[in-house]
Amino acid sequence: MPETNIITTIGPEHYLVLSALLFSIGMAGVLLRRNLIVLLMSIELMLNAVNISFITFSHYSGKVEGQIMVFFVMTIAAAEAAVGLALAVSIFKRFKEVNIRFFEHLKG
Amino acid sequence: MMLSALIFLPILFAIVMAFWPQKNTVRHLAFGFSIIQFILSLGMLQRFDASSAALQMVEKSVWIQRFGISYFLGIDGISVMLVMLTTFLVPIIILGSWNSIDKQVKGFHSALFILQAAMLGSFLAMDAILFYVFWELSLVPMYFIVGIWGGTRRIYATLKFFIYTMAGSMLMLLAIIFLMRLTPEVTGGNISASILDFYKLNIPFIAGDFLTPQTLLFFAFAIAFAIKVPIFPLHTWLPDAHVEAPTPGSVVLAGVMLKMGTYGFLRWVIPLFPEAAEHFAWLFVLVGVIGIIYGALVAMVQPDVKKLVAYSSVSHMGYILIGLFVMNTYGVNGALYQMLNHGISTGALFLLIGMIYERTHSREISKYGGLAGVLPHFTIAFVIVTMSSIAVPMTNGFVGEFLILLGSYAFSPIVAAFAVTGVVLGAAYMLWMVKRVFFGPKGELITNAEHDHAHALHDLSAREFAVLIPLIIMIFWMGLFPNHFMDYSKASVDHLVKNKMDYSIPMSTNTAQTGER
Amino acid sequence: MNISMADILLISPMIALFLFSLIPLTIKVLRGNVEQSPTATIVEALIGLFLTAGLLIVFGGSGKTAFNGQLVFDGLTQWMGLIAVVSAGFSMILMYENPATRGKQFSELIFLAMNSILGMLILVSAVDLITIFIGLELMSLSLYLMIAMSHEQKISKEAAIKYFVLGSFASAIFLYGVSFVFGSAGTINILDLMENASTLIKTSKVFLFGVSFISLGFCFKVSIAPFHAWTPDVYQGAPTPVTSFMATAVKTVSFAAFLRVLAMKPLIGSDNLFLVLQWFAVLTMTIGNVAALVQTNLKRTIAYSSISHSGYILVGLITAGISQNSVFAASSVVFYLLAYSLMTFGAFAIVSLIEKNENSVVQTDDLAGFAKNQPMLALCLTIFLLSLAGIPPALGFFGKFYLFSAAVSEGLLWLALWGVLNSAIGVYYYLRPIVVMYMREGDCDISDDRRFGTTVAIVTAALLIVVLGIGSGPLFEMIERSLM
Amino acid sequence: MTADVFLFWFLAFMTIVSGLGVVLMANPIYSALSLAMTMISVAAIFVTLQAYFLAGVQIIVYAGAVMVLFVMVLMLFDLKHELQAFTRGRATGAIKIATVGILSGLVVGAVTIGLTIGGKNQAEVASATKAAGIVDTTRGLSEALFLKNVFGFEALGVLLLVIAVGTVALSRSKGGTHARD
Amino acid sequence: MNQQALIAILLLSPVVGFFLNGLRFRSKNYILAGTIATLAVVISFVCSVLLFLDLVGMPPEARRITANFFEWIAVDKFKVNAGFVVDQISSIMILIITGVGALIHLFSIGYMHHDKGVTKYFAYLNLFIFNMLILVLGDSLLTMFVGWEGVGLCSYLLIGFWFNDSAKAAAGMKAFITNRVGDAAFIIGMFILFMTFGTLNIHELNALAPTALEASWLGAVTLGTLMLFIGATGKSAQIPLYVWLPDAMAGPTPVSALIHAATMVTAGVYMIVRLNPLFISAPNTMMVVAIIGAATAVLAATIGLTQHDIKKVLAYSTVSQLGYMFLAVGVGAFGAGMFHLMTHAFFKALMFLGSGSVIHAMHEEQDIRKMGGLRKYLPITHATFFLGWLAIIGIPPFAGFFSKDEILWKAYSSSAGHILLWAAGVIGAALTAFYMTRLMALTFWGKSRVDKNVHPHESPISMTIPLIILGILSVIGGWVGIPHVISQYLGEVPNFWEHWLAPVIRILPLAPAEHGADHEALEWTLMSVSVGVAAISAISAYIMYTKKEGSADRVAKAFGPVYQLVNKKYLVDEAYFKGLINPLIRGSKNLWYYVDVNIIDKATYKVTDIVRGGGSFVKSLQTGNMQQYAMYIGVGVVVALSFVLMR
Repeated sequence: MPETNIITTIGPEHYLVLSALLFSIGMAGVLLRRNLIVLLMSIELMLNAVNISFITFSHYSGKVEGQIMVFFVMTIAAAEAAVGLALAVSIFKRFKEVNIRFFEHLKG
Repeated sequence: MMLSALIFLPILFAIVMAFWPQKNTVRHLAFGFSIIQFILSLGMLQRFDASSAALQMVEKSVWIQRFGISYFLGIDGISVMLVMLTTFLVPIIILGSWNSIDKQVKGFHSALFILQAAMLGSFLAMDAILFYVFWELSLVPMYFIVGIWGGTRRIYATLKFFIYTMAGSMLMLLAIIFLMRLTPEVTGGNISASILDFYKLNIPFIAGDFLTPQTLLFFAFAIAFAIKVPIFPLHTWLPDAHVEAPTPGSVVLAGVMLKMGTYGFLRWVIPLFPEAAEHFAWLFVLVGVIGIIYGALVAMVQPDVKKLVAYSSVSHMGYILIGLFVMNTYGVNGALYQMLNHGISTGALFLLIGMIYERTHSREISKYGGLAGVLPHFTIAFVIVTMSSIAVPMTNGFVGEFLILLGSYAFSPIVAAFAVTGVVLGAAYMLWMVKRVFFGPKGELITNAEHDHAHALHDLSAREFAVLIPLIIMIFWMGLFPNHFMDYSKASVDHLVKNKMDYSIPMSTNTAQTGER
Repeated sequence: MNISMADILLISPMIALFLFSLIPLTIKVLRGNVEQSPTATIVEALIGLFLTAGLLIVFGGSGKTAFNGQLVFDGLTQWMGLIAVVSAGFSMILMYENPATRGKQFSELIFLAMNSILGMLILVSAVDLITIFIGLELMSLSLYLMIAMSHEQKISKEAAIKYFVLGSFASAIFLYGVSFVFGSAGTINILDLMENASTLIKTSKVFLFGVSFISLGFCFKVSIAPFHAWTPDVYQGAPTPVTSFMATAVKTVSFAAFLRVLAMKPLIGSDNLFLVLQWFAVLTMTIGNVAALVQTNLKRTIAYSSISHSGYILVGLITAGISQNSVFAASSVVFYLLAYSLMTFGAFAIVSLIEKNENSVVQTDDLAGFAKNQPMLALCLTIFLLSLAGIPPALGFFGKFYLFSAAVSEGLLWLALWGVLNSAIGVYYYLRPIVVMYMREGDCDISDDRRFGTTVAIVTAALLIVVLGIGSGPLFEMIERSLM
Repeated sequence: MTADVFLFWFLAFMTIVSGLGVVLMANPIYSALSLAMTMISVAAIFVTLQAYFLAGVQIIVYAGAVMVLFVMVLMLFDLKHELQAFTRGRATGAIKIATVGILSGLVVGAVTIGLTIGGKNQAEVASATKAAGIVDTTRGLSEALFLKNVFGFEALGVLLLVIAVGTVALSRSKGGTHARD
Repeated sequence: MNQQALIAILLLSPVVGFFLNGLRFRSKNYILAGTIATLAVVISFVCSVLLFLDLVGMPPEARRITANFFEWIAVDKFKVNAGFVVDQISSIMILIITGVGALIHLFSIGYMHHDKGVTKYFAYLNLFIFNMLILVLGDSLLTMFVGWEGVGLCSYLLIGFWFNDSAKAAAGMKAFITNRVGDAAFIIGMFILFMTFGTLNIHELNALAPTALEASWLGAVTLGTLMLFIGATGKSAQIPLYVWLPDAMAGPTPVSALIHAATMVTAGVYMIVRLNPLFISAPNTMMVVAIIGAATAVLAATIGLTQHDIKKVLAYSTVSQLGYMFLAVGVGAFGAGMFHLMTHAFFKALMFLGSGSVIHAMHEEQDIRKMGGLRKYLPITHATFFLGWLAIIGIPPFAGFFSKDEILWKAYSSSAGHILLWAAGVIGAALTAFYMTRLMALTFWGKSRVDKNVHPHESPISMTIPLIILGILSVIGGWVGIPHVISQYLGEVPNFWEHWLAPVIRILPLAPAEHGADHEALEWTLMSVSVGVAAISAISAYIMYTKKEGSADRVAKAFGPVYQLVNKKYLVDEAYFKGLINPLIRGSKNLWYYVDVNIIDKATYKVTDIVRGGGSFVKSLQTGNMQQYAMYIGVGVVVALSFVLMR
């Protein structure tokens, strides 16, 4: 195999690194943001990273199942978002606040 | 079926007791049940063939086939007298606690019967897991007996008791599992938890190397039993448990439960790990000696009568430990005999202390004094039991203690020289206590009681006589005619001692002898 | 590729469950959004569960696969499914009688619960990573909603949101792992993966990572330290019946799926992953036990205890993962889960009985006097706690015995050693409620409401613990045979 | 540098930047907009990977439905400003960032040195890419979805129903807003 | 009657008496109780006499009656029977025990009639007789040990008979515990012998005893016999374990007479005599025995000089006389030891009973400084006491003279003897004469110092009869063993004593140097020296305490600190307390406090604390912040992955 230039030759690694970076960004969001809604968004970011990974593998291995999985993941992500937001709403109704700093009654 | 009946009858009794409708006849019922149980055990004794070292009245049926665990009961010389001791003490305990247990009477007697079943089970089980089940099960009723009917610091004491014992036995469970894993070598492929298969195991042992299987397994078992015995320095749960336990609890604890530990050494540890036992015998003899002296010294300065007796148990159990680990016929016979003696005499002491506590509601030695003038019968009983406890000849204590010391002398004269100090110290702490409690001018409690008619001190009642007289008879019977009792165990002990390295209990397959049908 | 009748029959338990879950809701809709009597709802639901269980018994253990090998119905499915259905059914009885769950939206709650069970059934039968994921999500999402629907005013919402956020976070990690496994191995069917997992794990870092991510995702679900942190908070905050639901059924099926993944023996090639899991097991046992020691809230204590039990079970899973013949270890895990579910259910059920209203908090010290007022229930709680502590002859002891036997036979002596040492620590906090109940003066009692169902469930569980404990041999053999 | 190479780098850049935007923007609305941007970028990446159907679904479901939900909820809360957008605490912050950094490093390392695709190693993969050609994705997808993965599909249906019922029930739930009686 | 049955009756008769009285111990009917008890002992005495006569009827070498009742302990090779043997030695002992015992029982009826616990008292006395009989009859060391401990127990009970007095109860306890120290050594001695010879049967042991002397200190026989001797020092109140005996005077006076003078305390001597072949094989032990005996004889006598309590004087006198006996057996004069044992039993019992009579008359007053001139009030007591006095100071032909002279002669002439031992004996004799005369003088003679409220009166007849009988025995008791030097002038009166004991006693050869012709002259010389010294000493005491009032005090002042030291019994008790008992108690308290409470329990708590600390730590990690939790997950993932990667 000839020497390949990592800038000019785009391979699966590139996509996977991209996915990894996006996943990490999402994770950082979950770890660092205090707003509940933004937290949920960060989770969506992570799921998107997963999707990129699936599609990449699907493409490079020529297996269509990867796309099915992405389809499922998207559906579930949507459902999660719905549940998450519903919870956020009910929490907001209760605490008048979506900063997770205020949900620390259960501890110890 | 005899042995099963011995174990399961009390459980049945406990259930009946729990649902017995009449409150005021519970005690009578319990007493009747315990007498039935005692008579049953006498029947067992009558069928027991003392001349054989074999397991008798064997009952064996599959319990958990997958692990080779069986419902395997048997009795031999090592356990027969302990079984008798258990069934003998329970009626006495029930009678002795007639007035002292006044709340949740049904619950108490149920717990007592379950405890009896568990104790008998541990003496009769010849399957490691079955043994473990009974061993652990015995903790639960005791835990409740101390925790519910105990003194002011009962919760602390009962938790300490439970957790100490539990912590030890957990290691034993692991060791049992490990041993079971080894059994296919000797059974031809099947896993087994039967003690007979365990005995066949040849567990590798290298003297210098601590991390050999036999050494580790030996200690896993030994620590479990050592805590129960208890041997120095694992003894601190005992004084607390004894002091806080109600009288019947103390009696069972001292009388039978501690024996489960020494019995465990004799049944499981020494025959299973003979090389390790021999190699580390010095260690156990050493802690035994320390226990004797330490227990006696600490007992001497206790301000509380019950605690004093508790520490005296530590001292006495030190003797038994020495007797077991010198591993000669004198020591082991003596130890086995001393187990019975300790059960009788310490049990009686606790009963007596209970009786006096019922009257004065104090166990502080310094508050007593001059009791002999007020309660002469009580005093006589107490002094007799004291003499048994300090091993005056013609009482039971002497025979056991003498044989143990003889065995220890055969093991090493130095050990005997140190152990014999217990003879002096034992007399010192007991007589000093007797002097302070019974003799001298009348103490605070006595004078108070004399001024207060409501709390006047009455001498022993008929019931209390009935409690004490069997014990006192036993004290002298066992002291004067030890052969009547020792003959049952000699064959087994000889077998054990002579075949130290290659021990296996023969199992009498003669059904006529087992008395199964 | 066509769907045959056989496939439908195999999933008939799920279908039945789904259909029955619709009944109360449909009735409610038909009655114009008016709740029918909760009794009717629970009866319908329980009938559905019975039917499901029956169908599971009939069709569950055949060993057949359905839907192109996405689902498998073998002994593990059957046993874990049954444990889940039974313990979930018990928990639903609690829901019926607990003030925090009974009431206006009971039929919705039951609908969610039954669909959560549906998710569980999918989870235990799935052999396809993505189907596992779907089952997991169906189960979890219903659960988040169930927790949030509590009538309790303050902490249940917090519990729900915590569970939700962390659960989604873990799901993402799990999915990431699935994508790696898919990418590196080209398949996500566990049965296919089993064939070349041991070579792949050596050659492909991505596959290794994928397996690790998946394992860690499961670790979250079954609350293995350090992924356990949600457990005490959520268990405490959720309404007690839901906690019981989570602690028993959910944990059981999560372990079932975890077991399936580990049973493909990915660990054989990677000693380190195996070592990491061992350390996690040790950490879990320790954290669960020592933290439970300092708790005052009864629910939280049991929650921590459940964490430590996860640690014990993980020992079994590891054993199953590394042993040549994983059936023994797997059976011990199933057995332990059975025992664990019964005991934990019982403990939570008692808590549920004691709760006076939806906001009441039960501290351990509040139990004082319980034995005097409710001797029967106190005895049952004692049995549960002693069984949790591993005192023979209760079921919990035999669970531990089988588990540690398996571990010892595979040379995992140190894990077993650690396990037994932890059990000794555990004894302390299991005894504390007993101490308080029996040995302290107080006036703890159950609330005056009718609590018949719960009581029956508790007594049944207690009896099962004792009876199955003594008769554990045949039961274990049965499990082992069916897992062969 | 060919067009698709440029496109990849551009889209990668867009994805990362907008992704960072989600996390770093203090105002949640901006975060939401960044998220929409990310999703569109990801959809475009799908296109470069010839997953056209999913690219469409991505736009519709994510950028459409989900984002609308997010924005709606944000507007419902009417959060003007946020006092503390990020967690405080140096030690935990450092650990968190380090965790994320190491994790990404580990994964990047793994995909660059130990990659196999479909059970084949990298060299095989590189050659396989050319051989694979373009699959008729939509048809293949539908077959895979409705025949092979029908169970999952149905299960998702159930899931969606559950979510629908559950969220409605939750929003109607009285608990947590006022006492029951 | 069959001899075994006789032995059984001999043993059981006191037991029956014990139960008859013991079961109705609260009865105050002293006549009934006393009659039962005395009859029981009299029956035993009759049996003893019959047995003795049987023995006499046997040929000298076969004088041995055994009775095996049952097998007591039998474990492996260790077999001990409840077996009893009546032979030359034990037959004398049982005669003394039952004979003197019966007299003392009789005396007690009168002495104890006013006591509330009289029935209990007689029960104890009978129990004592029973145990003492077991001690002397036991055919093995272990059987002997049964009685050995049994008499200790009875002694404990009787010393502490008036238990309401704390000091008396303490005295009983002290006696028992001190005895236990000896008993512990005794047990070890038994082990050594059993391990060496494989038996504890006395007859077999004696037969197996090596004929060669054992020179090594660590030889089995030497060690074994030394241990037994330590046991004997406990029971027979020798240095260093003699301290309990003076305190034992807290018991009723007849008890002191019976137990602490006539019978129990001589058990040690008896034991050594029984085992004489064994002891002879161990010359080192013999030397120790002799030295301890001599030292005790002198030491106790010096203390006796300064005591004011009539019973204390007698007690120290007993210790001193026991020292003589040990001196005798230590130099190999076993016959002499036994002889002195018997005569001492007579005159010391007499003197104790006499003192009892005095105390009884003085209404429980025991301080001799408050007596004086009692001769006219208590004529019989005085007369009998006088005979005892003559016997003890060794005036011929009273009993004490013969036995003491025999001992002194053997101490000098035996191969195991030494002139220093003889000298110690003579000093002891002089001191004995002095303090006994002092006692007589202060009690019976001189001016009356009796308190005016006290009206002394002679005791009733039940008390005086035993006094008279014992008085007679004190006179004639020595005539059975008149030494050859004297008897050759009395018409060759045979020495019954030596003939009787000869078959069972191994005799050390005389020192070779003493085989000369001046043997007889030397014996006469030594005899006259000791008698002379005793006489001078007695006369000086007489003068000092009756004629020259106050001279005693001047002497005491002259000796100053030495007097104080002796008066305070050389501070031995205090030293024991300071050096042994108090440190032991203090140490035990520390042991309890530091080891049990502070080390073991603390260690347990430490473990608990560590576990709880771990719990609190985990608790503190559980902050409630879900991002913290997410961080744990992240960290977990990172750690796991890093670890996995590093394979």
